[in-house]
Amino acid sequence: MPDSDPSTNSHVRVGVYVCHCGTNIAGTVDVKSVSEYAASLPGVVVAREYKYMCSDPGQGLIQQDIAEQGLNRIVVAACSPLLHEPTFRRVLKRAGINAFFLQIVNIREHDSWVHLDKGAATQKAKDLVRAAVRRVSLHKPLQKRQVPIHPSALVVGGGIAGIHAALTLAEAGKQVYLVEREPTIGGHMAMFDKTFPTLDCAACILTPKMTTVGSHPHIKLWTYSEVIQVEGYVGNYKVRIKHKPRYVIDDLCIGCQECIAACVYKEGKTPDEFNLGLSKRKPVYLPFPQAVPQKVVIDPETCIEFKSGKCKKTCIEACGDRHAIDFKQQESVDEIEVGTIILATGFKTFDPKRNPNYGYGRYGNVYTSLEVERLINAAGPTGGELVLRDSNKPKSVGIIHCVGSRDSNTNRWCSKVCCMYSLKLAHLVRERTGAEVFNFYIDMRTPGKGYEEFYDRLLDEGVHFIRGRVAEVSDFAAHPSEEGKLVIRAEDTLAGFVRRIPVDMVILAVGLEPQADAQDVRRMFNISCASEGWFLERHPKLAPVSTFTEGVYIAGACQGPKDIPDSVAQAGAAAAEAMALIDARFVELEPYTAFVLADECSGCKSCIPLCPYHAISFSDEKRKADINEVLCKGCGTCVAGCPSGSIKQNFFEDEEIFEEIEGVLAYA
Amino acid sequence: MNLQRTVKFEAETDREFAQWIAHEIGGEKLRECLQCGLCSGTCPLSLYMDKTPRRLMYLAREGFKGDVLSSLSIWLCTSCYGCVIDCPKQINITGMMYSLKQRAIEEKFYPPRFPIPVMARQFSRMVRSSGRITESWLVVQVFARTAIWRLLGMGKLGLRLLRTGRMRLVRDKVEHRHDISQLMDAVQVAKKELVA
Amino acid sequence: MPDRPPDAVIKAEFEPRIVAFFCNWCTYLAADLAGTSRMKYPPNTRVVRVMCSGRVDPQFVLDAFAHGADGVLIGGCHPGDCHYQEGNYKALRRFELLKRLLADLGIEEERVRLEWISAAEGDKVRAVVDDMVQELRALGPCKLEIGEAEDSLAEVAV
Amino acid sequence: MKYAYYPGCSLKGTGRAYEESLLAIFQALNVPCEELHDWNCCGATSYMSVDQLSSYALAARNLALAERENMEIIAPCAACYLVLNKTQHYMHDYAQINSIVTQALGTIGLTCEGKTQVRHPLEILLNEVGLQTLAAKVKSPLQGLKVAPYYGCQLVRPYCTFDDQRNPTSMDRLLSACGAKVINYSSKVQCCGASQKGTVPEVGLDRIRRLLLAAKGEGAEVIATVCPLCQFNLECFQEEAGNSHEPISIPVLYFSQLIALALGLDAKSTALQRCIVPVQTLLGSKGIVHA
Repeated sequence: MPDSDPSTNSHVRVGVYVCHCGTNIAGTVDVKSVSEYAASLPGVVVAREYKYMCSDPGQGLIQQDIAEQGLNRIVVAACSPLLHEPTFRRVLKRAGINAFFLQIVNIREHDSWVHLDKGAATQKAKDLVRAAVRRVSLHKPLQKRQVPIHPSALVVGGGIAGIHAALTLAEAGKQVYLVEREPTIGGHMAMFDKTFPTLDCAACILTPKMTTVGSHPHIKLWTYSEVIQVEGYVGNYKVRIKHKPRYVIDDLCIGCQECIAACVYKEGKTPDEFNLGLSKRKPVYLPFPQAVPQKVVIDPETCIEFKSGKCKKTCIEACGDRHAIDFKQQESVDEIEVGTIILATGFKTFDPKRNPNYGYGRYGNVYTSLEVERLINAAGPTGGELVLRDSNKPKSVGIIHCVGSRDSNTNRWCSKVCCMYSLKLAHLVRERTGAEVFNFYIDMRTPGKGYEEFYDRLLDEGVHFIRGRVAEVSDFAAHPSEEGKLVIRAEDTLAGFVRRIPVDMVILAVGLEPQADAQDVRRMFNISCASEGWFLERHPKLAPVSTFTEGVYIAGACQGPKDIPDSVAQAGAAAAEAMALIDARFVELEPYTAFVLADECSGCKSCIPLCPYHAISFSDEKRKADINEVLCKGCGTCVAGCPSGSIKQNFFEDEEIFEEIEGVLAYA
Repeated sequence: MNLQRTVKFEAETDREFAQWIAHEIGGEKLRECLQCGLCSGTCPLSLYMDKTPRRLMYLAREGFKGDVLSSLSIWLCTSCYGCVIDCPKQINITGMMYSLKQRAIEEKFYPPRFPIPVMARQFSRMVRSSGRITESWLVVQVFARTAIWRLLGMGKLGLRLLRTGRMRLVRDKVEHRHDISQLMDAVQVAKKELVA
Repeated sequence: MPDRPPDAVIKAEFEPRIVAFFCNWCTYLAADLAGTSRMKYPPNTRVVRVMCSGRVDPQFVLDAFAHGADGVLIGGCHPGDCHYQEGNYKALRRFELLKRLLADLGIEEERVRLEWISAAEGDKVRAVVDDMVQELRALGPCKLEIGEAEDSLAEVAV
Repeated sequence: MKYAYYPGCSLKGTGRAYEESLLAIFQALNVPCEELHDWNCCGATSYMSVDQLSSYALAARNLALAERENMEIIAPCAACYLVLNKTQHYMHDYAQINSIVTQALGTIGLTCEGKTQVRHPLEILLNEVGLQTLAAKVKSPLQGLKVAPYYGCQLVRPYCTFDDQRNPTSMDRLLSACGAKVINYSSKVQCCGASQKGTVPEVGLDRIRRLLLAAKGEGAEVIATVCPLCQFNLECFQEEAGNSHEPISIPVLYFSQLIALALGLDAKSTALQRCIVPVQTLLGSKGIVHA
């Protein structure tokens, strides 16, 4: 009986519940007078205020009233519906009335938190409550739609976060597609030498995971590939993936690399991307020895065969009867269906050329931290030797923190990892060269397990720490001792005067930035970015790996600067969320779909082009439009567009919205 | 050896001063200062400053009026704006320096015969009276009031300037000189009205 | 005309009443963000949540004015960012028509705004509301005879 | 459109060479301009320290005079350029300053609504005249002459919109168009010490020494300046700045003098006779002679 439709049963019994949210709401809004006012409104049977409506006792209160007072409509004035609408809908369900007989009034985010004038804030709360009471009485019973979930996942990005997420899902027996745009997985971590604070070598802990990914029965690894289109909705995404031609047939190449040795180029001529241009590679190459997959790539930009077509093709000879090389290879596209998507597209490092004062690009011995990672990496261009451009060992090295971080002229945020990796580099520099190392920092930020201890260790090792943001790196000698050196000028803010420190090498601890194409990616996957350009999580605390698009999760540095432990933890979390979704086997969709009132439809067809999902069809014999509920995503554009007003949208019917508009404006 | 107490009692801070600077040009964003010291590092004159710009900003924010206004650093600022364009918090440090200079002059916070404020004052007097500056006269007036002996050392340069026609002896003036003084007075009036 | 506000809200200076239609995915979130970041703006808006700015029917706007709103604010995702691909473009197209209609009714164009505000732009919500309230205060109350409004409601309905 | 030429005090005194050469090249390149009638001192940096508001009013008077004629101002002196622009910005940004200055100007029958653009000769030459036109008019190119363009601080910071604030190149481009070999060195935007040479000599002198050495270090034969005070500091104290085992002697010219040379203008226009550090022999050795 309570699950009734007011249009047939005028007997609407509304309960209004005003939440204090501690002092968050009650501090600004006079909740008592709001609930008293609500009680006076037509149709309202009971109105209460309570400290925390979302708490168990709060929920119990509503449930009890529904049972005892036969309420059939509920208004909750509390925080944003995006937080607790689901919570309170469950309450209604438990109490045996339709979950959609509920209207949430946002008197926290939209009221108490943004206004200072208590009188006005309280009045606003009353207006909103009044509108909700009027609206809710028109609510119709609705049922969420159940759709099955495709039991597979797509992971975008093959860095440590993507790798970990993919493995976690695959280990649980889920089918995973891992898409990476570079020819190999591994991401930034693969470029590092050691990792802080434990100093275990990055390769030793990463490469095993990489090879497992490459060989896992449940993982379909697509490198040198990019997602080009995403369609569908939670549980049923259709994704198109483009494979760039590597001019080598994956299944045939066994990674023997004889083609590389045989290439007509005896020496590499092209700057090696993986080594950030610190070494040269040939037109046919393997990004780095532990690359996964172990498949070579041919770069058409530099390969003679592509340029002139007149190459001896010694590589093909070398490949012999394996016939793995195919100069004719074309770009190809795969289309897959997945139930859920994890984005782990990572970050890019700040380009220090944007800050000319540090002389990057002008002075040869000014390096970025990432370049130094390659230099000290045993598999790097110098075989792990940290040397200057003239291949001598530096006797003194300056490490400049916060380059492209904490600076409103470039990036306002703290990149979180630079302090720790600068400490790591300081240690390695001393270990490899015995050089004097000067760290220039603004604040030393080492929160994290074992991090502060690592800082202590560096202090103990005799590294200099100078608190001051560096003003300039120059080669101008103001003193004989500065001849031929790079001079770092900064205030030693603890000493209270400016110091000039001559060094042989400068390392710029560059900050982390969103990927250059983050905006395109987020559009493709229909999620949002925070103002800085990082992917936006659904809730900073309660839903850190979810997005506002159901079934799409984020992991790693694409959501914000993160170190390896955090990225891995987040990847695990994202995988768990995805798994929970898949294992539920069904997902419930909001019933906000549109439908046509057949006998009112004039058959003008003007709605049909309005729908981006082709959900509206036209039946020629009935001369009426028809909406496919499964395809309809519930935007309501066709409803507003229908000239005869014969399309309605569940939960957003014109009458309901009119009632709300007139409700907020009417002064009782 | 004479030891001095260095401890600062809260009572010695001047909240009014801190409030004042926070509302002066350049002081608006003072609270955001990270104390990173970039300003001091960029400053070409900080090599000579008793207190670096960074310290001045901090002391001013905390209301150590005496320490700030009696610092010679505020006089060394040549307003080259190097710090302003580099400041990670985009604080108008040069603007703040002007505000401090003005306050220091109002409250006589500088050593006797200290040339810079004298120069500033002579400058403004000359502008008020003639509307324009005649450099040669300005120099003479400043040194006459601060370091007369230095004038002697300058004969040679003076001669050269004369010879190359770069030293004017006649004072340059604007036509409507009363306009200038009237303008200056009007500013003072407007200022008072605003205060009242 | 709607009955006048109770003393509680009658201020020395005229306080405009603004009905705001915010899309669920961008602007509503932005308003939430403004809240979580404790930004402060005048309490003159009343937000009506819709799934997409494309759902905003010109009749809603007219209905608001007819019932005593002094301004109407429509908030949607930036062009190209619509959660439903192109609902905001539809909203824009309708908005142009709407403005002409309002002009005929003698409603100043400052009274109705369409703003693109992404989920990250809490400060833009503040700025827009600040600005609009300023403008409307200067403009004074909206005078629209409910009768003529209903006529034109009928007009757009067919 | 005619420009209002705002000389500022220095260009009538120590900076005469700047005025003479600048007006000459403007004429040669058909940049119409006439001196702003009854202009007054901009207030420079010193007045600011005594009474900021008065200095804005002073500067605003000039803006108002130009506004009355609705002309754009050309301010060659870096300090004037800065102060006039700054006043315009502050009057826009700070209502209080605006009301006080407006009220004060009212008493002498002037108004300043901030309509006047304040521009620098470098920008005019670059954007209005253009490098091609300039290059086309060069008669005796400054071939082989190694010039270090010194911008100083106040031209580019903080209001300059036509050039990079950390690494300006407008003068470089103009002088290379005149055939000079331009030297790029990092201290080109560092402060010359302004009036410090007069007030705290040791400080000022140290600035001057550093800058001169930096330029010489890069092999410069001439330093080109855009500011009368920079020019004065860098040229007039070289003896003091140098020392017995490292004497410094390097001509310091205004960029406009070099351009006048390249355009082959007469001695009156190049105003080389106003140099204290002789430049003739150097030019002779390069085969650069003027009409």
